Amino acid sequence: MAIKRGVSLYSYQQSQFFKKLDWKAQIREVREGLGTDGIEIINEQLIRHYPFPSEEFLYDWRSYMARYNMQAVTMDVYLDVHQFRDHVMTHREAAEHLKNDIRLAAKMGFKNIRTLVLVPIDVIEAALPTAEKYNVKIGKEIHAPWPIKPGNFVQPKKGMAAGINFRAVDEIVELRERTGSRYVGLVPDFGIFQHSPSEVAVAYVKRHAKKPEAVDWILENATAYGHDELIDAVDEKFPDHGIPINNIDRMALHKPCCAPEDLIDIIPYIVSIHGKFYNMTEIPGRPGCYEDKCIDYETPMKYLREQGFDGYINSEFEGQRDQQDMGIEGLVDEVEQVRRHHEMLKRLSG
Amino acid sequence: MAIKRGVSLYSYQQSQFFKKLDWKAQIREVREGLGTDGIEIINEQLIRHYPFPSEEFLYDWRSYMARYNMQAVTMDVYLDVHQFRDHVMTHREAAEHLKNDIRLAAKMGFKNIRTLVLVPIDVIEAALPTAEKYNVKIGKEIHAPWPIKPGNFVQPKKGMAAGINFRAVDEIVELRERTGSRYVGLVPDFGIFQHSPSEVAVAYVKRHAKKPEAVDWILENATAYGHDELIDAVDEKFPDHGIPINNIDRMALHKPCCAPEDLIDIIPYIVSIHGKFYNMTEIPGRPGCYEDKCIDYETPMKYLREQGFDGYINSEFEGQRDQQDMGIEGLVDEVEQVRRHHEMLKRLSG
Amino acid sequence: MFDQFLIREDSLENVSENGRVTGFRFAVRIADYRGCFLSLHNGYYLIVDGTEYPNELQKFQINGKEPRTYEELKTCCWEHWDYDDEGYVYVQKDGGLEEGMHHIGIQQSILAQYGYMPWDEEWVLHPPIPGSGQGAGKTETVSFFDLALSQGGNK
Amino acid sequence: MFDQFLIREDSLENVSENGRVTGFRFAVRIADYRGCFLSLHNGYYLIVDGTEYPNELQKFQINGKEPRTYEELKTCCWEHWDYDDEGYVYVQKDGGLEEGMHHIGIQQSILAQYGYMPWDEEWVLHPPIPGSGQGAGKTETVSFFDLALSQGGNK
Ligand SMILES: [Mn+2]
Ligand SMILES: [Mn+2]
Repeated sequence: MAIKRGVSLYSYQQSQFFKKLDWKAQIREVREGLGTDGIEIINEQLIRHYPFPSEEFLYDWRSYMARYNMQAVTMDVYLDVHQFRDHVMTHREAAEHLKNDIRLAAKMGFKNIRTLVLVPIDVIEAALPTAEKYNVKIGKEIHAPWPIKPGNFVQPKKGMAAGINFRAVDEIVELRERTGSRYVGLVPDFGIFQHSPSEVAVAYVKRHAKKPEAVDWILENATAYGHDELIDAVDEKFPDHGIPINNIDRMALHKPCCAPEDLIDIIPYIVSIHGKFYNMTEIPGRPGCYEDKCIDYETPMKYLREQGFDGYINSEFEGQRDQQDMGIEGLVDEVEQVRRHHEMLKRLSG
Repeated sequence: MAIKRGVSLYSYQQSQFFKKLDWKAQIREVREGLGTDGIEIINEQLIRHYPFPSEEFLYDWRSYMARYNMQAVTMDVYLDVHQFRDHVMTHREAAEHLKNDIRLAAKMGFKNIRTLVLVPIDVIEAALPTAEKYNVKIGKEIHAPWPIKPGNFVQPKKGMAAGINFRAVDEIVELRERTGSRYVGLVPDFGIFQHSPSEVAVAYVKRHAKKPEAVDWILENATAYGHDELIDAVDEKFPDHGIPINNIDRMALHKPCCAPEDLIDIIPYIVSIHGKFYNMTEIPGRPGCYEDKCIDYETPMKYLREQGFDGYINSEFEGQRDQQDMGIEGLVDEVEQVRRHHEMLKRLSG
Repeated sequence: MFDQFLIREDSLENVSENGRVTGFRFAVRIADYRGCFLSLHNGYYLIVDGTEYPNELQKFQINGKEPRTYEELKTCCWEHWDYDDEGYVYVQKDGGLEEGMHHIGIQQSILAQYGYMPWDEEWVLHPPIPGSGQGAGKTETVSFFDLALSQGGNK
Repeated sequence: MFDQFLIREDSLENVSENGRVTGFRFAVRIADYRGCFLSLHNGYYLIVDGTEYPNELQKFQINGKEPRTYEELKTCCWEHWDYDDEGYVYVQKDGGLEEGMHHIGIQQSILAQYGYMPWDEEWVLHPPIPGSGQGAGKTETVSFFDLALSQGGNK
């Protein structure tokens, strides 16, 4: 038993957009290009006429997955609370949405679904009997900047980070212990071990900054400020800088939100893992070996190996988005990036 | 508890083709003309828009079956390995196909599906959990010339018979014993007790033979040759005879592929039985009593009675095909043929 | 099976596009007892008044869609030709057929099977040519019909 | 994301009703990686040759249906704009656009979220106005295109 490799087809979003690879070609690439079998999908992105696919689509999916002997590992599901527009979706409605996704996942042969970290715990609890009935586990994503162990984190009040519930992981563990159910768990995303902004993100934000020196200032001074204070400082030092909050957040990143050893305690709860990455480059002096310079994979992978984790790590390439402003010629090759990522995963799994 | 009677609607294929009887009229005939309740169907033949019937069709089916208090005994399913055309269907794809048929059978209230004898055992094993989940048994057909007990059968190399796996029955029994599952079994077809060509087949092949004397020669001399040798001998004696291999095979038949007593050991595994026949004629000196002169029903039925078999024998009339070359007036009356068959079944069941 | 009933006898007629007669068509049933996935329909051996019309000159219409080539049908792996339904064979022939009777020989090719057979891989690479003896489904021979052109006769 | 590829560059054309040119249209993709429920599509900030065209002058066409207003789309809670699909933005402008090049700035508004956020109730009462900075989904900025009118130019 060893760590298994898979791919979230999220990684090929750009190839899908430009109609270079449809989902069948993506699955073939995982089997033939990467020599592995794990498949994760974004429900809406792949399922034609989501949330009401035809029987033909579902049969075609199962049959094609069978043809290449693939494993439907995890289906990523969402929570758009404004779907009804005339009111904010209630938690009970959100639970119905989740249940519908669970049934859909079961029809497609998925073992797990991934819910977003912002999904309230009572919504997950309400859907848990459905998960049991359909034999589909619910894994809540641990996505940066959510910590595994909150410690003395301070709740930000600005940007996406304002929505953070730092007790998300504890709540899942408590729900699991209280109900005794093995159908609720966690999906850690390697983004929690990102320690600095990716070079592709820095380049993107600079290309679009009215005052690129503001970006340099953030990169140099972020360590000295708290989250909300930094935003105020940038506004003060570079009035009219025009950098969106979420890009300030990305540039300010200077330490991972989780320590690698935090993984150890939650390994029993892991449903599957997101192998988030932005840019795989060759390791200097080691031809054919690749790394993402802004994310620590080595240490967390060591713990996973040592603890005998034998689930899937599914590549989640996200670097394409920061390179789409440079024209068709500037687009990154997703297939190559994922192949490099799997070189690393294979090397660090052994 | 006694032997039960039913009809495979395969028997009414010609009436359906000419739009004399739709499936509802066929079911009425089984209830009102034959006074019984067992229904077997060919999935593709009956299910509108197979394999994706509408909810309306499925409801209509269940409702109509309920109206006449019928039993959905067995659904016959197929394996077209060229469905995808760009490759031969893999065994895993074949298993997905079988699973889909199982779910469809369950939706229509069928207790069993019949798979073809050429379906590999690993395909059946892969679908077995689905069979258990949906409470539908998988019965593999024992179709001539497959033997129940292979003994010293010689593998033919020509024609359909070249595809024969003589261990088909043993494999099913082994799978059942190994898994302990009651959801896999057998569907013997009375064609295994056919001892000579049907008179309607002989007449058909003669009508179409360039050299009818070649047919007579086969009928007289088949006992003296093995399968492949006979084909060579016909080619040599009657060059350019133009009789297709499968018709040579039909004319060469001179002993049943199974002995009636071979049934005894497999009775516990029988899911349902095909009452194959070609031509029911009145028994000389017994007005109102019918027989098929080329198939032994008496002895196998005696064993089934003695052993307390209480499942369904479903009529499977196949003689229409050899009488469709004589124009509309020459078509045989399927309804009458099946009624005669049920006279015999009733008489031999008591 | 059903060989004599494969073509509906009053269905033979010429076909026009943009006011020009471009061929003919006739209605057919499937010569099998169960229908088939459309991908398995491999065309017809077709000889009319002594002239053969290969699959390249044919199209097949079914399920209320436009006539499709057999190359197109190959990809219709999930669409079914239901046993009850009539299809139309369209044949390209500039000017169509002449008024009056026509002698038509036909054999349907359906790559239906009951499981794996020794020739499976060969059929993927080289599907049988209709009329060659292989892949004829349940129509063992070429069937002949004498049919009157019901409309659009080329005078 | 996909900002530079949001509008298909050869798609800008005038639109006629009953023989009168009533506006123009262009083809768009969703600037997100997953598509969205149609009810979440909240319009476009749109500026063409210096003139802003607010949502009231726009309609959106998708899924083979007639162009719909954003008020109509609001109620399409169960219909999905699939990620793979192209939609058309229709813009009312008597006489349409003139022949030649046009400078178009656009920002798509999709009220997609990943869960509950502090502004949820506010968005029900007062949905963000496209271009105002909020509710822009994954298009962070206004993207600019120089496009030639491909047909129907107003001379
Ligand atoms: Mn992730
Ligand atoms: Mn049978």
